[in-house]
Amino acid sequence: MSMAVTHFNYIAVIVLMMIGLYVLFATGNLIKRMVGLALFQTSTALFYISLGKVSGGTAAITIYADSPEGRALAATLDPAYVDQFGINGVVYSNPLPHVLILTAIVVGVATLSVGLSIVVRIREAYGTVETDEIEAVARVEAAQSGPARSEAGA
Amino acid sequence: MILFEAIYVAPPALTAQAPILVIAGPLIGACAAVLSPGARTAWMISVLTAAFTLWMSVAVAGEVARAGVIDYALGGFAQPMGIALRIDALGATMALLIASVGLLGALYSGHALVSEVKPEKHTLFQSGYLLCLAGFIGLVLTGDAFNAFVFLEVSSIGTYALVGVGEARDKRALPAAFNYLIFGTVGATFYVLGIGFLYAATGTLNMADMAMRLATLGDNTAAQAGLAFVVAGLGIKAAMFPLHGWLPGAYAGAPSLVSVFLAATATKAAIYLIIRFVLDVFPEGEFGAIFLRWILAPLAATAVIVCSVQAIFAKEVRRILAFSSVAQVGFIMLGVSLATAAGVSAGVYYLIAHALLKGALFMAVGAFAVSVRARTVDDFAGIACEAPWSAAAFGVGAASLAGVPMTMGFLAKWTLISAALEAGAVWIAVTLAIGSLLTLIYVWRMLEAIFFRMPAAGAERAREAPVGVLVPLFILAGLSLLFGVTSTLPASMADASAAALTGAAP
Amino acid sequence: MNDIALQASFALNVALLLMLVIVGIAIARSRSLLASILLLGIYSLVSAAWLVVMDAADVAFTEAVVGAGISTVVLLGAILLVRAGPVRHDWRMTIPPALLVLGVGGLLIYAVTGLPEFGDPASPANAHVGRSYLIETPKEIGVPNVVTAVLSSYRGFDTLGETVVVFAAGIGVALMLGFGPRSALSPPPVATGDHHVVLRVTAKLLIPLIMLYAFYVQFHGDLGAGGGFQAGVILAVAPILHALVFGLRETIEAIPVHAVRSVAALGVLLFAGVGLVCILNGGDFLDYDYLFPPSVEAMIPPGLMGDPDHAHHWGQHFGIFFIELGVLFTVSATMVTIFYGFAGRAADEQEAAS
Amino acid sequence: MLLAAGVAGLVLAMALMIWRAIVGPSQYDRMLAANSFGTKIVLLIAIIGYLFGRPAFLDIAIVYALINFVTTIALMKFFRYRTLAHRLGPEAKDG
Amino acid sequence: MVDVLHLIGGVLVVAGTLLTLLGGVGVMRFPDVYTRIHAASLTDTGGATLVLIGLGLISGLTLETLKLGFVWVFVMLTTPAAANALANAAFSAGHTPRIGTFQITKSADASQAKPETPRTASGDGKSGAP
Repeated sequence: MSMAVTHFNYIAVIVLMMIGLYVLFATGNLIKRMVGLALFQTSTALFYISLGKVSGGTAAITIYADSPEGRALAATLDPAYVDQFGINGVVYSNPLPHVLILTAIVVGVATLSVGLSIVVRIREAYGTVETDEIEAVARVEAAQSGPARSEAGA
Repeated sequence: MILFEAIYVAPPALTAQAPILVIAGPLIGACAAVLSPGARTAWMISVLTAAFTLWMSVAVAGEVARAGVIDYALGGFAQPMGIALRIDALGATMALLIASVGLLGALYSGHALVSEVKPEKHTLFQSGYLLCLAGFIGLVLTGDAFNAFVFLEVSSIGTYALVGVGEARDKRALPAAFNYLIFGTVGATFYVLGIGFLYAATGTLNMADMAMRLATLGDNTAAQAGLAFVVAGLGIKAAMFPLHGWLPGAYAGAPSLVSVFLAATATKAAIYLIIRFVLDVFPEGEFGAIFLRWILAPLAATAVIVCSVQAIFAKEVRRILAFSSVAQVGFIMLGVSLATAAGVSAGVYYLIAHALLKGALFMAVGAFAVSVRARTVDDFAGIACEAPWSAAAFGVGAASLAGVPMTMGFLAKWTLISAALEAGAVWIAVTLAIGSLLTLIYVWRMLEAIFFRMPAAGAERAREAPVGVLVPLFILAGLSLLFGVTSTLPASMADASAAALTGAAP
Repeated sequence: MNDIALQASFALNVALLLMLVIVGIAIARSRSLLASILLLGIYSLVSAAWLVVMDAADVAFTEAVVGAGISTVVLLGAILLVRAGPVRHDWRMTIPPALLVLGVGGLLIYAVTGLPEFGDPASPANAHVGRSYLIETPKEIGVPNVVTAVLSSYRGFDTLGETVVVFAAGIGVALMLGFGPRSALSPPPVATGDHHVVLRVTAKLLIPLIMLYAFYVQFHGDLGAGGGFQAGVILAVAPILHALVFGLRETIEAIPVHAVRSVAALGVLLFAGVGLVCILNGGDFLDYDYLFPPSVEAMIPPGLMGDPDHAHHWGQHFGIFFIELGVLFTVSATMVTIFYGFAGRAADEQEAAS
Repeated sequence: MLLAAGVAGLVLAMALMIWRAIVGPSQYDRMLAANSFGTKIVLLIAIIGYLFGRPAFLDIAIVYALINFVTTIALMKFFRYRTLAHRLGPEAKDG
Repeated sequence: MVDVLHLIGGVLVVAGTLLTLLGGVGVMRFPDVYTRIHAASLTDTGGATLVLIGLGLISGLTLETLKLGFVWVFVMLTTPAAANALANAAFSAGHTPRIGTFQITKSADASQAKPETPRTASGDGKSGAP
């Protein structure tokens, strides 16, 4: 099969990452940039999850092969396949990427909230959240204030 | 390293658990700081915790000196199933360095914070500081690639806000903190992505296991790109040229305690992880060699030249120091990129030297700031008359940065250049020499203003900083001098680190 | 699973990923911040459905509570405080990022050519450590949900770090937004004009149900999808809903700011404390097999908790129980802290310059 | 088979909602689309659970049904009062 | 017997999804925000009811049925409340319902040309993020 089919997930995830990065760097609006950052982080999560999928697998919550659920799951998978890759008669997807991504999602929301709180403070200090306007304000103020210590007594 | 065995006595039961206590200690301290009733208590908790952390990291260093490598299985699970701390000489050295600066910073914060941060924020601030300390130490001790990401974030998330708190003094701290957050998070996400590819190629997250499996893997595009992403991501965190855009603003805007701690440890911890991946995890071979010689080394050389020049033209003292940091990261990476035992040892030695002297410089700038609002070089004119002790410490740090003989910086530059010549990399040696000359220029600019000019007429008078600030400042500056005279301790640690990484005899 | 399910799984995978790409592009093109946020919410919903298709039930759970819930509320709070106009696009600004993105994309494609094909059960990622967890968990941990077992036992140290990250975020938001005259303490006015009976009644009905459900997710986490983090966010949703409907001041009166911060710290302390207790009983940090001293373990009748052979599974069960409780405390308290920070901040009344 | 057809129908309906969310034209249309999208995801996850033989996924559907409400209230307050801190409704208690 | 229940359940699920799909078409085609809310909220609750009853028939009497019941309760509580809040917000922001102020033929034309709400309250900048 061609790569576009067998690696479809990875390619789609790459496109998402590129969109996220683009949003992050192509806009001067700080909140939009946080949105881009969130997109980028989420797409990394999707990449990990794609790595851990096993075809014909099921969620890694143990079920018994001789339960109705287990029988139904194993019914049309090739028995040899189940023997080779299953555990006690059931094929599971890989739990490790799930664990890692749980952590990464948490990190993502932590970053988002801290970043937004800084944005709010920037708005309070500068009156804007556009990068170029912030820079303009900073330039104007730097020109006005001059060297701090030498001017202080004058 | 033998030294530690001589000076250190602790109950063996505690020593056995020291690797985890050095991380868990500051974590618990951070919670206690949030629960504490007032600023004073929080500060005391901070100092006690940092002291405990230093004690434990000395224990770890002693144990590593004795046993070579410590493996500490968290949760009692065997590697690679469980997460393990894996501490070799380099990790122990880094932990010791970070814990030392952590304690000095905590001492320093007793007075310095009062003038910079509102008192009601102190409990949270100290808590964030301790989390940051725990994060960096965890980062250098862990043997698990994903766990390193978690600690990278533990150290970062709090730091972003800590940098932003500097807005009370200079509101440019806020955009700087935001930039830091964006770059830092992109860096961390690149790191995770790289780990993802390495995991896809090897099926493991344990660094030792990963190294073993990579060695048998042969050419694999996923693993190669994985390494590239890991190094790029950590390069952002380490402010490697050209990924250093966040650093000058962040260092210039942050409260001085945060500047001191970040300058001395943040980039260094990331460099540690780069060294770990490039030299330890990734197998020696064509790809690694090309990566070092054709990507890392030229970028580092560019950093040395370009950022030194930027430092020369910068106006504010903190920005000069920040650009200088980026240039010095270039020095370290040039040493590492030689990939010889001497080169790596020189790089690690330089890293230690730079951490100590840059910590001292930022602390001295903070000491001036206790009494006076000074930003630019002109503001610092003649400050030596008004605050002679702080200025003296600044002078020592600056001398070490410039590489004046009898300082640690001189030895660091010397070993670095001789390692480059020994490895036959003449262009690296030449770059290092040019970089040193450029360093001399911007250091001289600052020293000239501080020591040889009179304050501007009518300028606000500076006062000498209180003793609580001077003591940690003198310890840091004194270490630069002490190790400039007898460099056995840092040199032996650097050699042991290089030996652990390159497999050569120490 | 039958043939139709397999085909449906693949078709859904493709369809949902395409939806994600479309929504992603729409976010990139959108000029309105609010529209971006709404689309981000939809993005999160779609990705959660996709996660279910990928068998990542726990992750889908987390994405559900985080992406669709907390993130959206926090983003809304932020744009209320920021009051920005429409996002400006300057095409000249877009060329360098586009080049950067293309470079990164190229490197990623290069990397992907070396990956085993999607769903391969024999790929290194799925065959090495990942498979060992599936085999060992029933023997070593004795918990049906392998994700929970890995999360809280094998990689419990990661989870401690994750909890600390959340805690640090709470500290960061509190440092930024929790102080000064604009922070939560001045009383916000009452919304007048209509009674909102429908919302008030619904909220009154839902708040206890939400809390009940949070505890279900918490204590059911080792049997099915769920755990401390998800439960923590759900638990935090209850006060958030209360504040949204009955007023932030009323909520802060009931749950004071300092109490919330302390609970967050206590959660991390509980987690780390479990680790230290294991050390005191002679094990390594977070080795739950040593959670109880041998004298206590000797009293456990064999066969308790359905484990005839391994009395020490008892330690694992309780270790997981306690650390998940710590996670619950920290996460729920931190989420409330973050909400207090954003919702309690008084907005700047003057409009943005543009 | 029937469940698969149900999934297909839902995916189509979701696509229509995405279209509405992208096109707008007003923010209320987007909000409506997001909210209705949430309900459809609840149903999708519920059906997927049965289709793949793991009905335990229903827990996730329940969470969505709960969280969706909170988001919508937050949005509503966003539009009407420009703040999240207001108390909704009778002024009796303290004015 | 079980098969019959499964069949009926499946048919109900399909019927429910068709109803939501129909609602989706309504949301796409209707001229203003109120009619779209109407279309979406009614079909969502109706569709959800059918789907959940169908799934209940398939699962038989287990814990899952109880959970389905919970999902139903929550959907029935939240969707109408959310629709109410949404319409309330739109109305108080000055959106006038289209039917009544415009002739039906005219609005039909307008909706075919471009689904746009009245000038007073449309536009991203004004109503969305001032």
